[in-house]
Amino acid sequence: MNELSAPKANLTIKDFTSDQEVRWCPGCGDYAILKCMQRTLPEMGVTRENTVFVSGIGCSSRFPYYMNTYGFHTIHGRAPAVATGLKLANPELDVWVVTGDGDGLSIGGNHLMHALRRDVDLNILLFNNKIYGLTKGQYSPTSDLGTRSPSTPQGSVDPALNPISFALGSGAHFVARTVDTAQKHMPGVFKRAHAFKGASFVEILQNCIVYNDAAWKGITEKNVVADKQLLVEHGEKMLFGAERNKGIRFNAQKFALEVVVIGEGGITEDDVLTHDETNLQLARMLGELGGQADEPVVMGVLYARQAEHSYTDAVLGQVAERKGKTTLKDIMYGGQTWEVSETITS
Amino acid sequence: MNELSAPKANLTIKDFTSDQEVRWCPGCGDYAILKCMQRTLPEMGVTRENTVFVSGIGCSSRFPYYMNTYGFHTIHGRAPAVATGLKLANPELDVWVVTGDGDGLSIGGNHLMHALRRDVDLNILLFNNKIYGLTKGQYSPTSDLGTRSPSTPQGSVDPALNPISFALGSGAHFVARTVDTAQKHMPGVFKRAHAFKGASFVEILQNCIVYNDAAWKGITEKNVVADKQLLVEHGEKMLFGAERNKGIRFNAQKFALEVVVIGEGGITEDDVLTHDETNLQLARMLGELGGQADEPVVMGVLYARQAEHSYTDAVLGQVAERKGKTTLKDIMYGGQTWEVSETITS
Amino acid sequence: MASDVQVLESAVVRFAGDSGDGMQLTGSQFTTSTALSGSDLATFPDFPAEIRAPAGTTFGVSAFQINFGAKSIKTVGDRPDVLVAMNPAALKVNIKTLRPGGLLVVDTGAFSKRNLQKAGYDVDPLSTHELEAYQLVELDVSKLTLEAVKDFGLGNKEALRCKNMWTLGLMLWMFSRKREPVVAWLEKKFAKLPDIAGANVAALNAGHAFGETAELSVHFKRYQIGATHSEPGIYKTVTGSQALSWGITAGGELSGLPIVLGSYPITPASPILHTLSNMKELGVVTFQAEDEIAAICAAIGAAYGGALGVTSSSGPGIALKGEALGLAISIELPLVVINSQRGGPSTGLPTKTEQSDLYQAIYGRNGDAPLPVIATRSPGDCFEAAIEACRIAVKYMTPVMLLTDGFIANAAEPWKLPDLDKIEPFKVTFAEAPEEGLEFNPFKRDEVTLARHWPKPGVPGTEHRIGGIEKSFDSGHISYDPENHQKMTDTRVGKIDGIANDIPAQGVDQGEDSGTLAVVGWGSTYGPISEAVKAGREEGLKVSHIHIRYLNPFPANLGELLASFDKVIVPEMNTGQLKTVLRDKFLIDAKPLNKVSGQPFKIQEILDVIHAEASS
Amino acid sequence: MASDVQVLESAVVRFAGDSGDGMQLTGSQFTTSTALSGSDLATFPDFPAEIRAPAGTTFGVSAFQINFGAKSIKTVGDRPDVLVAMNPAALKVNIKTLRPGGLLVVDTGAFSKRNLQKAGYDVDPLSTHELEAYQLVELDVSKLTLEAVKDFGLGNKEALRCKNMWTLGLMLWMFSRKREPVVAWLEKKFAKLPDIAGANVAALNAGHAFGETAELSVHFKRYQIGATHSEPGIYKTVTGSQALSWGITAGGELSGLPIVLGSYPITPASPILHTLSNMKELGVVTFQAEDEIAAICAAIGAAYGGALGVTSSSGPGIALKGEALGLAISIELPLVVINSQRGGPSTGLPTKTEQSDLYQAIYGRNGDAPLPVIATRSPGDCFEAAIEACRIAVKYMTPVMLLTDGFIANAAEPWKLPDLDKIEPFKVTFAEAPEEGLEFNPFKRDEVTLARHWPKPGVPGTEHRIGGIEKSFDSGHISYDPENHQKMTDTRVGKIDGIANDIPAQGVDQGEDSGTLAVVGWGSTYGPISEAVKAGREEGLKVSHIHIRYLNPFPANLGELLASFDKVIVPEMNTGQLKTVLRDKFLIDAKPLNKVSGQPFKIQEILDVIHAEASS
Ligand SMILES: Cc1ncc(C[n+]2csc(CCOP(=O)(O)OP(=O)(O)O)c2C)c(N)n1
Ligand SMILES: Cc1ncc(C[n+]2csc(CCOP(=O)(O)OP(=O)(O)O)c2C)c(N)n1
Ligand code: SF4
Ligand code: SF4
Ligand SMILES: [Mg+2]
Ligand SMILES: [Mg+2]
Repeated sequence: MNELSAPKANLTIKDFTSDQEVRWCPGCGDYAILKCMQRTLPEMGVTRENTVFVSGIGCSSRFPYYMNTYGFHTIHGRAPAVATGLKLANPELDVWVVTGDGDGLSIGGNHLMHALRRDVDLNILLFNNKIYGLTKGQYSPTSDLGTRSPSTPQGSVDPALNPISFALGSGAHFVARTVDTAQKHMPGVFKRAHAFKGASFVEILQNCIVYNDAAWKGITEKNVVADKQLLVEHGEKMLFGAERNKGIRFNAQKFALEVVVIGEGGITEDDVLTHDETNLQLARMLGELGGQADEPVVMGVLYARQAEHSYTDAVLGQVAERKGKTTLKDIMYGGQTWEVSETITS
Repeated sequence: MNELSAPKANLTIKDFTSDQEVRWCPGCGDYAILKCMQRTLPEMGVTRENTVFVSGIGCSSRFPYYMNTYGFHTIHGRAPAVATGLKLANPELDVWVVTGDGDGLSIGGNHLMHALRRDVDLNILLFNNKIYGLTKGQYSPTSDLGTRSPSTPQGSVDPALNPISFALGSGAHFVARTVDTAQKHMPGVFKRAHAFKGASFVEILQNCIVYNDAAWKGITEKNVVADKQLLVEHGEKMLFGAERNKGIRFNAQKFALEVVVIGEGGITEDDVLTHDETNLQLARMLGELGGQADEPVVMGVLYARQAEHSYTDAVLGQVAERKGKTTLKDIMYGGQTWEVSETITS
Repeated sequence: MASDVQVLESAVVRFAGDSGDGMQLTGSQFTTSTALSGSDLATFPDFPAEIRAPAGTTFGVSAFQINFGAKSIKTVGDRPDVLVAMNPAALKVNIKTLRPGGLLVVDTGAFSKRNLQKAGYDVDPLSTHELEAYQLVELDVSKLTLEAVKDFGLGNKEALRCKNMWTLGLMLWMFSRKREPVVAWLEKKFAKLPDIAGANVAALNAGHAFGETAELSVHFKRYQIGATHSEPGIYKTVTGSQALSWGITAGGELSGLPIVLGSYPITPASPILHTLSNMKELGVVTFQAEDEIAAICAAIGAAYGGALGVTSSSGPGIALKGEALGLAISIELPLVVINSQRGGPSTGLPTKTEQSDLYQAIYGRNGDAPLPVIATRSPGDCFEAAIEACRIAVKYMTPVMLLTDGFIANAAEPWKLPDLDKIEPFKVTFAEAPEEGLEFNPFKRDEVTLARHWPKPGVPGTEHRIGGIEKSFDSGHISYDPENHQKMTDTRVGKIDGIANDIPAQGVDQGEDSGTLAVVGWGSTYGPISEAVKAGREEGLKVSHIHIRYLNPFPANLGELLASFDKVIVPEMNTGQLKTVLRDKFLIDAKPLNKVSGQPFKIQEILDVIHAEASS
Repeated sequence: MASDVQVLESAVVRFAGDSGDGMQLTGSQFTTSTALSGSDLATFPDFPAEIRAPAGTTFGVSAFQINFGAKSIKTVGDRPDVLVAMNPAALKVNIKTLRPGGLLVVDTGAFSKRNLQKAGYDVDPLSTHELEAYQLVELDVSKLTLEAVKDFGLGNKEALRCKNMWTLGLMLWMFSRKREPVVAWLEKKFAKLPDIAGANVAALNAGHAFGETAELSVHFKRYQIGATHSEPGIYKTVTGSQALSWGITAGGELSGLPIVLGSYPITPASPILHTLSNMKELGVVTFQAEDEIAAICAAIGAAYGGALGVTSSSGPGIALKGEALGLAISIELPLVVINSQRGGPSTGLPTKTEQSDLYQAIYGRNGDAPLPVIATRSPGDCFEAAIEACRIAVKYMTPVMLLTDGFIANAAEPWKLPDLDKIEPFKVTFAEAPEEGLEFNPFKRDEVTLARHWPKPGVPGTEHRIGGIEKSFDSGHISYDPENHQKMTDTRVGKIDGIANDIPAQGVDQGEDSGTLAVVGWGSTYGPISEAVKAGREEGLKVSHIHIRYLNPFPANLGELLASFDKVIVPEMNTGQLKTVLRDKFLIDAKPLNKVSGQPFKIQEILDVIHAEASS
């Protein structure tokens, strides 16, 4: 596996930048994610030739064109399936899947679900701008209730899907979240996703400046970041706020997480939960925080449970176990055969 | 809506039984579910003409043929989408969707997800026999890891999906579970699903006697039922076991549910959780019980959160709000037009 | 110096600029003003594929072409007479199309070194001989605009946004069009931003005044293009997507059925979803599904429930609908499937036009699965074609494929609004319960049309179960019987074939109904073929134009009609798909003329072949 | 009384019983024994659609037909000479097929009142005149079996399960076949259940002994059917699914590529998935995907990664793959797409055979999206056809559609095993890094084949980005350029058309290569057409048989060949699909002969038309 090979110290951001002119709208959040990826890959010590970006269709799915690695811009929603086949053909490759909220959760929801369930060793990045960018602004499955768009002029009426809840409900083994504005946070998440053997799912909150500007404003504007984003680390107390005096506690009465302020109502740091990224139930609750005014949106690795074998390992392990034990000739010429030695007549 | 109309006291099981010969294998669990449905519908006071069964493809999906109501045996995996359209055309109908673990969770996972997310007013029954019956026994997304089948002769290597977790991760508003052998329990679940306005999802554990016999043996055999099935009721303590001395408790240390025995280690009934079907976090944990040897599989309504409007109500509400406010003629003849009164030459 | 006004029969103007320059708005406002003055016209918006490509690059160029005249206009014109280029990239991409000797207006203010570089110019083309073939007019539109709007206190960026109105003003002056409709539109659009409105109007007026007063080269003439001979009536400029959506809504009213559209966004079909989503006043229900499969399945479900199910998409999305379409054919439910075609295969060229989905429409399903196929030929024609699709769908209980394309969808033409009250309704009645004691057969058929009746859930007595497995001809129950399958297959084929008798006989659009050469087309090639045949006939060539709307089944007389020509050529924006069907059905030596470049045919391209074939 | 042995040239036997009666096993064991004795043969397993329909009902009837002879056997025979009916339902469903005068063996033990009722008999047909036309032999097989196995201590139900072996024993006796292979097979199968093995062998022997000793009607003769003229070699009975799976595996070895199959279960394609899932010894990777779209996409992903991607399905599943197939065509990656056809449209008749997916194969995608189409004609032929599909896929960097059908998939025939070492390999080499400083172009093409080269991730220097958007001919980058799209479209078409020069010239299967009448077929109609033409020629009629394996492109000489016949008829199990392609391509008046009943053609049906056409 690549993460084990010695880092190619000589590769830089330039090596991972293709010669194609980037064609997103000026100001699109995709630029920041792209740059971050181009910058972080050299730090992971990977090679260009062993890295493949597979995507569906959408603005986000144009990503592979800009990476100077192998890249495959497939069809709408099917990238996880294509990537699964690619891994079965060559498990040595580092395969990244880039998808959008429309590509990955609308038309492609089923493939995403099954790639996660199977735990195929892929790094899946879902750019969530809560809108269909490429087709000019229709609402998506993650759009807020009431979103006015060309196809919902009176406002959308279907509840938004939470990508994290969906991923965990699908059996994902690795789930993380970051945001396009978090240039410092994102690299760490990419590295964790890459290092994880199995399907790593990363939701990246991303701003579509043209069709859904400000979708994430409420948590990304400078003055609210500290109060609106909770960066979790395994084994650490879940504290946030400009003064790091707010924390997450489990309220057994309500059977739900809640925000507490240290020092208020007798709350001490001991009441605050420590993040355990191996706990599925906790991960789900964390993934859903942010709905109430006082709740932060949780960033970082929410859940990571390394399985013994990833799907591709297991499939290819079964093949390896048997491979070469017989020949096609033996199969074909085995069993009940008979020989005609000369032409006979009855 | 039908549940509000006066019960048609004169309808009986016979009225809901079609004249088609039932063509499942003798001993198939589908028979029990069918009978239960035919028996329970009259108790709901519904009419034959306002009831529609929509299904995909699979043994389970043959269900509609045997119901003397409207029935539509569509194509593999697409029943939720067809049913959604049907409800948009006529929201007055009682629409039941019958699907299987292959139909609903393999090829049809995306449609199921979105029907649940949208909260379309459908009653969705997923017959989970953990196998593809109709196509002769290949493993399915709910098959246990290691399942040997014609397509996995060395045993399957992908983890099984939990339909309840998937449904809740998809944003389902109503989730319940029952089993083909529970003739007494099933009617109540059907009634609750029917009464719920929105998408009600019911997993029915079902035995495929031919290709996966005994898939549920561990929880359905007479002598284990009491210990292996926990029937939950909203507002009631979650107790089970032949002596009803076992219960479910939340272990805050492990951040997980666990089984306790009343009287052992100082446990009293007070330690046992009371079921709250409106709590999403609890529902998820309950849905996943059964993995450990001492854990029961939870039956009943795990989760029910009635939304203000179901999806179809909301969509059709928007239409109703505007309907008739203009005519096609006004639209077409409005805006910038000009008149040519006689033929003119330049 | 005031220019003299020259009368022209028609002119082609192309506006080109950066995506951010508002060229589509300029074009459509020019169109409105032109339409209101009574000229006939055709337009071609030529978008870039990217939402907003980086400013100044060639792939960010957006163009809008309009052909207008005092005569019947059927194409957007082979080559523009006037090209307005708002920056170097727009010049680079579009200059090839300008007719030699044509007028080229450039905004020198945008010809900065940076912009030249971005467009891939090493040297400024304005400083070389490379534009010699054209009448070049260099204007610093940027500067002129800034001056014109300086009183409104806008920032530089906002002020420059008015450049397009300045250009529009100049063009309105040049072609003697009225400014009033544009002013009215601006005032409405920016009602809440009076400064912006004022600045735009000021820029518009300044451009116009510039034409009136400025000292321009002698080439810079003023033109007058008169109104066309039109039938009396109320006219409106419509795009194909609009007219098609209205046609579907009319189909709902004429059949007495609610419309339920299931759709998933895709270029260039999305505008139909958008338009219909805004027609709730007429009871239209739209459903943005999770994908194209769900979209058609929801439409099928709606049809099962007694509504008129409609689904719209483009090639790749239609490919996904193939399996479900087979279901609709098998269970015989009405459905209108709209394919707004684009360049293929696969993702292909989403914003370019093509008519390469005819094979898919006629043949693209498993099993013997025939369905009617109808094609629109121009924006206005979409209305009638859509109504026909609805009529045939409900009368024959069948899905109907309605083909249009990206060109028709986005293009606009002046259209005489139909008298809605004069369109024959085709009210639907649903199946009735059988007499007491008799079994209800959902597959009872009309003896003439062979259509089955349409049971509707909610009605007591017509309860039934159907699905995609073969059904007994006699009862509708599942049947694996060999003879029954043969009979049902034959019936399904016979039902569709029979529609040939229920559609207008094939006419000849221009020319005699027999002779040397027939040029046969379908869909949006109508315009260029029509003009090419007209030109050929004016030259005295014996050539006729036959345009086929009904592609499956063909009108009953088509075979005979085609057989009476010595030669048949079939221009298509594909590799020869209608040609295949014609040759199969009629065994005539139909010759393909194919163009697969994502661009409409030029009249000349067809005329060249007419020359070759009609004279050889 | 010992029967006299009569020598026959061929015979058709049909075993019919309840699904639970083990008729498929009986049939396949009879087949093995017959094959081992050197007769040629063809079989037709005729399953019910239900997994296990309620015992005794007509829709639960399972049958197995075998035609075997001392001559070349190409069909399963129009009408059985012998029918074994294990219960009333089996009698009811199958009696129509028995040739008048044929031998009818019934198990009277199963003719209980209940069973008669379930089969829909009001009166016992054995007690009426309705079976007069046949030689009826009534045996209480149930009772005889119980007696035969009574020493093994089985329960009644288990004991009765041996009925089929009793019947098989009788039939083996009747046709002078050996019991040894069956005994060997039983002993292996029930190695761990010696009682069951013993009982089955005892039943088999008892049935055989009954033939030898019993007092039967004079009609009850013993027959001898000799071995056929066969080329020397090692023979084996194979089903189409087996041979096809081996062919794919061979394709992998010949190309030097690992096989990655992406598939989703569907009747009748599933056996290919099952067989290949059991070939991990040869490095075959199989992936049961979540649906057909994921299946083909995974195969495409594998091809992108440098493996030989394969996907298998049946009509409805192939419909779902259409969009992704367009991607494979657009990015020009090799792929083998197997369609095991079944009755359509929609779900149709999953267990019945049809060849109605040819339109879908050739035309069923959006855009101009050509691909090669190859069809198998018989079980054994699948091997070679699959290898050809692999060869063309990798050589031309294209998806190839390989058509087979439910009949071929399940039928068995004796097949001369090929010498694997003699098959020409077609080793693949991947693209190499360009020279230092040059840009890598993933779309660099071979000048002759027009195939692009195949870059493989993992190789330094061939990194590249591609997708379904149109690509520049020169660089492989995204290109919206009109001329480039035309060029790429022409190249894609030209590449596929060029394959015509790389496949064998079309031969004539029987008869002259010009003349009055050619009967042209493809796929599994091979057998009945062959026999019908043979019969016609034996009658002296001037008729030739042309069988087309390569359906797109056609062999280069096909047009000329067909043109040299006065008449061409095309028997197809669809409504005339090959006919369309032939008429389009060659403008010949190919006449369809269609059968769409889910059943193979009978020889007589084709012969009738030959009579009519060859003599008129
Ligand atoms: C089969 C198919 N259906 C529809 C489309 C049109 N389409 C392209 S991208 C897209 C949605 C993109 O949304 P998302 O994945 O959120 O990407 P974004 O542009 O927002 O990054 C749609 C509907 C398509 N290309 N193919
Ligand atoms: C498009 C398509 N793909 C595949 C099939 C074949 N198929 C029919 S049912 C089925 C799986 C059924 O499994 P499940 O939904 O679990 O139903 P069960 O038979 O177990 O009740 C499959 C793969 C089909 N009919 N259509
Ligand atoms: S449309 Fe939105 S998501 Fe797409 S490139 Fe523009 S800003 Fe980015
Ligand atoms: S195969 Fe299984 S699920 Fe299907 S009818 Fe038989 S027992 Fe039931
Ligand atoms: Mg998006
Ligand atoms: Mg199942």
